[in-house]
Amino acid sequence: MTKVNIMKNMPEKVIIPLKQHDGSICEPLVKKGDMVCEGQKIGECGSYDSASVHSSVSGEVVSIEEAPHPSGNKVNSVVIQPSEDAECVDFKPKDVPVSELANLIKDAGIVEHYGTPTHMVLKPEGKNIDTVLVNATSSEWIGGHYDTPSQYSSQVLDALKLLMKAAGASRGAIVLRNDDLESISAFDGLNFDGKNITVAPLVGKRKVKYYFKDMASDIVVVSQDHIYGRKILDLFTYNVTGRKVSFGCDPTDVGVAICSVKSAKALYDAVNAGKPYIETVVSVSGKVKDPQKILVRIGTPFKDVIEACGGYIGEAGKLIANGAITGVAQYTDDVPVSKTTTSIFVQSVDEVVRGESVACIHCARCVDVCPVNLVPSRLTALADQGRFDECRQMHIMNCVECGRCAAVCPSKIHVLQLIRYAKSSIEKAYEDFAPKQSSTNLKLGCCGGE
Amino acid sequence: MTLTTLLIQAMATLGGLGLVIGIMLIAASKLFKVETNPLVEEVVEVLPGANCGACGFAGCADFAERVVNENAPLDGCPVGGFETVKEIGGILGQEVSEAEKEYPYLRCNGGIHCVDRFDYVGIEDCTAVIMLSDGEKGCNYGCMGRGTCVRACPFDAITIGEDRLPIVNKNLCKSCGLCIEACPNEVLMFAKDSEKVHVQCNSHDKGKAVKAVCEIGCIGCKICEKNCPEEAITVTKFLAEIDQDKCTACGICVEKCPQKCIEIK
Amino acid sequence: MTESNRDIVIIIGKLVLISVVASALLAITYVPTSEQLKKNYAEARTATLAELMPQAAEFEAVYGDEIINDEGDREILYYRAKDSSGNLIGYAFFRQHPGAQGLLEVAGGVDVSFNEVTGMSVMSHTETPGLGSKITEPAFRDQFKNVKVADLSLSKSGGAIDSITGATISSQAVIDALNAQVEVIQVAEG
Amino acid sequence: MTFTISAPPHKKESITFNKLTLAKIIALMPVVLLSVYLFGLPALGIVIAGILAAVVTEVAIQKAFDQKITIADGSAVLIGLMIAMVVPPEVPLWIPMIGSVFAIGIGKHAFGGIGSYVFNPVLAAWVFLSLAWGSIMAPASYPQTTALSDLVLETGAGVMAGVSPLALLLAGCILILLRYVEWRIPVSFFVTTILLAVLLGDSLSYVILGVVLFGVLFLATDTSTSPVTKNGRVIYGIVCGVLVVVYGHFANYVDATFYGLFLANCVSALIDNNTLPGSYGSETYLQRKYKRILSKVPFKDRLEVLLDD
Amino acid sequence: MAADVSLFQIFMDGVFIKNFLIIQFLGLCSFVGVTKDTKSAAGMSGAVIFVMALAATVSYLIYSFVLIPLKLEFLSLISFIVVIAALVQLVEFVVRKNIPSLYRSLGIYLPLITTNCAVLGVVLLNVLNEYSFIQSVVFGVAAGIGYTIVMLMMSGIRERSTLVSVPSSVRGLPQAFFIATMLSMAFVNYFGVIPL
Amino acid sequence: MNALSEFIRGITKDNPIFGLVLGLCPTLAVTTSIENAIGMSAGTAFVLICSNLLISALRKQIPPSVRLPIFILIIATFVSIVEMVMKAYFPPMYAALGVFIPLIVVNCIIIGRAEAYANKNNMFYSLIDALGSSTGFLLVLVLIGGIRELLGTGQIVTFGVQIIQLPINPITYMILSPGAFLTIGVLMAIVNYRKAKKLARGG
Ligand SMILES: Cc1cc2nc3c(=O)[nH]c(=O)nc-3n(C[C@H](O)[C@H](O)[C@H](O)COP(=O)(O)O)c2cc1C
Ligand SMILES: Cc1cc2nc3c(=O)[nH]c(=O)nc-3n(C[C@H](O)[C@H](O)[C@H](O)COP(=O)(O)O)c2cc1C
Ligand SMILES: Cc1cc2nc3c(=O)[nH]c(=O)nc-3n(C[C@H](O)[C@H](O)[C@H](O)COP(=O)(O)O)c2cc1C
Ligand SMILES: Cc1cc2nc3c(=O)[nH]c(=O)nc-3n(C[C@@H](O)[C@H](O)[C@H](O)CO)c2cc1C
Ligand code: SF4
Ligand code: SF4
Ligand code: SF4
Ligand code: SF4
Ligand code: FES
Repeated sequence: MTKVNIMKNMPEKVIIPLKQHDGSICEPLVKKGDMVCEGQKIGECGSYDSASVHSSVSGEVVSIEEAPHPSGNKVNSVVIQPSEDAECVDFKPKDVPVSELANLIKDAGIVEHYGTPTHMVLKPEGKNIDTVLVNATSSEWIGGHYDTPSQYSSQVLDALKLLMKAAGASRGAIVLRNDDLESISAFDGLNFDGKNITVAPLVGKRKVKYYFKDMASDIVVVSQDHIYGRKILDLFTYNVTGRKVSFGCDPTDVGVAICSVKSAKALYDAVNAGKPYIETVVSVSGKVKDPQKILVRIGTPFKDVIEACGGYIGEAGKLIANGAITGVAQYTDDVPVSKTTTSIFVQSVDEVVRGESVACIHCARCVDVCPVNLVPSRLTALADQGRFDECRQMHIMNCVECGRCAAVCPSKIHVLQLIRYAKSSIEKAYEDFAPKQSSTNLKLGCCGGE
Repeated sequence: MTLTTLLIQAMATLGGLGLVIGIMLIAASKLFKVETNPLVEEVVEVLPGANCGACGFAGCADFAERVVNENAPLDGCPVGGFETVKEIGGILGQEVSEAEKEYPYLRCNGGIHCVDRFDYVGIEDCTAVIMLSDGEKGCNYGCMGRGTCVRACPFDAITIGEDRLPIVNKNLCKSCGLCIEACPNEVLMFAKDSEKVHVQCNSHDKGKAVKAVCEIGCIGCKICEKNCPEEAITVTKFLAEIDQDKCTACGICVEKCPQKCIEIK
Repeated sequence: MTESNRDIVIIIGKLVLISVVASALLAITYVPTSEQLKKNYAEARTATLAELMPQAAEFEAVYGDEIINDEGDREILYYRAKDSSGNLIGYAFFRQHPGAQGLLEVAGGVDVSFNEVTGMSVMSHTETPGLGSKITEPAFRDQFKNVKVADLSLSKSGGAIDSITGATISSQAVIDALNAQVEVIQVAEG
Repeated sequence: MTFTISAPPHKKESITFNKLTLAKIIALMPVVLLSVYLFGLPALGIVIAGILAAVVTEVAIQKAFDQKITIADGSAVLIGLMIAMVVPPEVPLWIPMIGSVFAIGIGKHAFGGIGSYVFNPVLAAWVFLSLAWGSIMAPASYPQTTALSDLVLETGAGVMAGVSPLALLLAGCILILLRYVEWRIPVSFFVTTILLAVLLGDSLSYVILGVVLFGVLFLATDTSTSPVTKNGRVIYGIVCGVLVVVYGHFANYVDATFYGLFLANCVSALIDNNTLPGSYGSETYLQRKYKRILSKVPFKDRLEVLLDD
Repeated sequence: MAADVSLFQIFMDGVFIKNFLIIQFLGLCSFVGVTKDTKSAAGMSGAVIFVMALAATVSYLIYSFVLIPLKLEFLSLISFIVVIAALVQLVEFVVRKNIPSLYRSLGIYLPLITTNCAVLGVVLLNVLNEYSFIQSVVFGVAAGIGYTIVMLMMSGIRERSTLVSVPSSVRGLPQAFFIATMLSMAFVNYFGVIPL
Repeated sequence: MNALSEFIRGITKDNPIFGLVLGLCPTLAVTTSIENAIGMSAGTAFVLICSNLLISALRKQIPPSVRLPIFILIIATFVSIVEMVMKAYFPPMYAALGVFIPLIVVNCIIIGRAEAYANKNNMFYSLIDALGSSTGFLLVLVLIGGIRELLGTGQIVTFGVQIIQLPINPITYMILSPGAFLTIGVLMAIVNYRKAKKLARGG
């Protein structure tokens, strides 16, 4: 297990975006010149689809302005200059009743790595959650904050219980990756709640429901192949539970809440240490002198993080938040680490992919690699011509944005970019009347095509 | 066989055939009657048939139906031009008068004069660039020059020029406005040929911010506003706007503008 | 369509009227033209026969048993060609045969000993213009002048006739027609 | 420091179209060399004439229509080379040249160039030449692969593409393993042809003629003219196989390859349009049937998991 | 002579060897007009098969039982075309009433089957070849199937072609003709090889 | 409306083949040689002129609901008459054209012009329209026929006179059906290209 370093140097200033989640932007609770403490709430929004924002350092608010955000767009942010003289509060464990857990989560500003505030996932308005899944299949989040695998496994299980409590769900599962033997061995044989845990593989039609029954337990640990992509929630839900999510819906519509290890840990800390979500583990890789996993304060600019990792090697050509396959390229290294930042990847100028795209040669390599049976080449052509309705009928909304199609294309077509273009246009067009009824019979991402 | 018998037989045969067919067709037309408005079909006839949707309806036939049955405006089809409007008017018995033709006008002269914040690799499309980050150009209001409008135009009327700004070929443009709709930054607008003077900038940023990213952007200095003898110019939110009804195309503002961002055609 | 019954009658009446007028016109045209056609047909046949066997002075029709029209005429199987002194110098015939696109009608002549074909002529055909239609052209037809019956096959199969490029089917059809009819006559004449 | 911005993914495989064509050209080289050995210098002349005409046509057309000149991608060279390989080596030089002009001008650019054409330009050119000058295009001999040595060097081959089945097979297999060439089409093609040939009583040696291998590995797998869906490619291979065997059974397998694959090109788009995959996770027809049968099985408690929820 | 032509041969002739669209050039207007998408092409083809079979039947009856006995063969052209016109108009009425979507997509082309050379072609060829009743009907259906096959191929290719870049001056009709060139090349020699 | 411009329109803008895209079947089927092209155009022109005149004359009498059958009746009558008369009295000409005459019935140009023009205009203009369309049809047919004959046979022989001979190996392909499609495809692409150029220049 890779060791997580803690970033020691205090950054010159931290930039805390007032919106680090999908939903409404927070109103600043401070103004220029105010002194703030570490952990102090500095932004809040009354509406349910929002998560509070806290200061990650003690210091002085130097400005509240539109600043770069790792999502690519500029967002209203609080810029704080750390200073020694600000007094600090100690965090105290909180004893909260179950009914208050969701509010605690919102208040602690816990957000899933994919952007949705965690309380929205656990307690969606008007929906019931019966199963909570902790997704530990993505390498970046495993082991963050924990010193040993055993500590990690029991804490995650505790966190899962908390999540289930918060959601009012009866069942929960931790989903590991088949090739992450370290974690598997950490869970295997673990005694939890008087039961021995066995890590069970998800194969074929043997979904998690089978293991709940087979092991006569409400909490199971399962493992599956690594799937990746930005929009894997629906696919993940289907692969793990067999439930299909229809167009315009999300897993909560079929009673499934998906949390990351990271938010599970944050909830654990919020309850057991009273600590809001102010620091996160970021794995820094690529062309930096000392690639590592590093615990940083939210709001730390990328350049300070990279500095802490020894700085760039040579001239950097591309700075990517969240990984080389699905991440967002940044145009400046002044962007801050936000709650949804999991990694920073640096490419040198020569490594930047700039293949000029030529016409699609219908080689079908993209078709062969697509994990959700799409025909990316055709979707691309349709998207390029603005024929979004036909894209929709070809299940474009199923795309998990894994980028494999674009990676293998010999014509260097910007396949994924075009697909996302079409998806965003379709979403815009359907915003107003998305069919929000939930059903387990609907096909995964079935978008009215049939 | 004599000519007479042949004649009679032939006439009887074909006449009988005609009779049978006539009766059959009339019967069928009664049996399978479908109500159609002949006016609609006439209007469809005169429409250009491009089915481009510029009228805002689902194709030419739909537009025709709306014009006839739901009083949609006669000049709803921008593609057909005045000829079509006149013909529709003729069919529906309405008087029409010709409006002056409008063409898309680009309110930005940035192009290569405006700095790029980064180096973009991806599909040639302004909306796509904006999806990735707020846009490639230093100015968030200006033209991206990635040609979303070019792709939107069904008549191939727009090309991107040397200076990375779109050029509209007025011979090909049918004033359908699809490009204007498509532009993510709303820098295109309709302008009549008779409107001679235009501000070539769309930036509402403060003067300093404009100067930092663009050599020729409007900085909102109000010199033009003060100098215009017709009081046709107002500067709102750091951007000059010309009231075309008042403008006499005297050209004074063009001369006075320190940034040279007012154009006279 | 909101015609009253009266309108319907008028419409049908007009339809019938036009049909009747049209058929009358056609019938009136048909009678003289069909006469002329028969004449042309006979003339064309005579001319072709004469061309195939220039030495012959008279062609004696050999009738089959089948009755082909109301007047009780019987079908003509072939002609015996006789010179001015009445000697039998050969046989001439017309033969229909399927070509590449439709029926061909081929005329041919053969000498008394069934040794040589005297010539060939295509009376009618519906072959592809530019391809099969070349069977009417002299370049193809002239190959059949005085060709041995034994050599009556395509050069591909060792015969004396070069087929038309791209129209082997038509070329073969002409040859087949001649061969078949020569055989028929041979059998009939013993 | 100016950063680059692009949509994900930020890492891509290094494969390019140019590499694909280059690999195919290299893969064909052994066969070209063997045929020069077999047919002598005229074969070399044909190759040069074909390639030259293809490249010149490509440049001329792209100049005339203000397009980017793309001879560097090797597609014109590959087309010219393949045309040289499918005409008999004893034809006059203008035959491959006109073939190349037709292939590039009509077969490729009239349909929109790389990726847009629906009919393989090489096949189109071969059919054109055969229809235009049938007698010139008839090969001097049709191969009769009988001995094992014929697989290495087929002396009876009438065209260059047929001189060495083994060299073609090796080249094709390497390309398939490198994933430069699609595997579904050749596999389903060979399964089909072998089954059909056995059924019709044709000698199996015809199925592995050099020309047939060339056709299947290099022409049928032309990406632009074959379906992109997975099922579509399997079906396409079967269609190719059936069409080649039918013609080959009645005539010969050399012409059959070209005519059959060309005819298969005509239905490729139709196959493609009708085999678009359904939504991920939706049941196929067979799965539904399977489920219904299972639900009738009495001892289904252990099988139940397969039924999902 | 027609009696010795096997039904299989007539069928193959109609479907492939003498394919109406791309070998005989009959019915081209709908070929280039209604093949932009597979649905319309299939609908049009269905209508054509139906009309062809019907026309072959009716025209045979009229020809053998009215025109020949009365020696009015010279009226064959005019009576055939009138009968076809009436049939098509009937089909049009029915389709317009019952399948409006199909009617809309076939647009002007449905009435145009009337003068679709292909339908008249079937009838005239039946007479020319002296086909018997059963042969006539088989030929009519075969011609319709041949028409359908080519229409489907064409529409599949044209549908796919909308996804790729085609030079603007080739887009539309010229492209349709280029595709037709290739289809025709593929058909012209292939099926002749099958012995009938 | 001016007679000359109506006439020219039939050759250029409303050219039956390139403008209206009507009557493709005979265009492709008979253009294996210039001779056939001329013959077909002549037959078509005769029927087109006669039917346009007659339909224009009768246009007020023709009930709209049975318009089509009546047009067809009229056209078929003319075609049959032409066929019979020619067969009987001009056998050599019939020999050259015979095959194509019945095809005229279904030539979309005739019914198309009847419907689009003669049914709405007076006899004089209908005549001019028929003349214009016929001329346009003739020119295109001769062009296509010329190209196909020259390339396909290596020479052009019209009414027994050899006009030109090329020192090439005849391209049989051009005589076959694909050659017809190819020729018209290339010609149409050229026409489109020129149209687009003209439009962009503001013509
Ligand atoms: C697929 C195909 C099969 C052929 N089969 C034969 C054949 O079996 N016998 C033959 O003599 N020629 C055959 N040929 C050659 C053609 O018939 C060739 O066009 C002909 O020999 C030249 O035409 P011509 O003799 O009419 O000038 C074949 C050609 C092709 C394309
Ligand atoms: C449109 C078309 C028309 C044809 N017309 C004829 C024809 O009139 N006569 C004929 O013999 N073959 C005709 N054929 C058949 C081909 O020419 C056939 O391939 C040829 O006869 C084969 O012989 P070859 O290649 O050996 O010369 C036609 C084929 C097509 C496609
Ligand atoms: C007959 C056969 C041949 C195969 N050949 C190859 C091959 O050449 N290259 C390869 O990568 N995989 C080959 N495979 C394996 C397939 O790649 C494998 O089944 C496929 O990747 C499964 O995933 P897919 O169906 O999603 O593509 C072959 C499989 C079969 C049955
Ligand atoms: C009544 C009638 C009217 C026609 N009018 C047109 C027309 O306006 N435009 C057109 O493109 N084709 C027209 N045609 C041509 C049409 O016949 C079609 O292209 C062919 O009949 C198909 O074989 C018309 C045909 C008929 C029967
Ligand atoms: S379309 Fe591309 S990005 Fe989307 S799931 Fe398929 S391979 Fe991944
Ligand atoms: S990988 Fe690229 S070239 Fe190949 S089919 Fe997909 S989009 Fe087209
Ligand atoms: S005008 Fe608008 S759409 Fe056109 S290039 Fe500029 S920003 Fe893009
Ligand atoms: S330039 Fe704009 S307004 Fe003009 S035709 Fe094109 S899209 Fe329409
Ligand atoms: S002329 Fe139009 S279909 Fe034949």
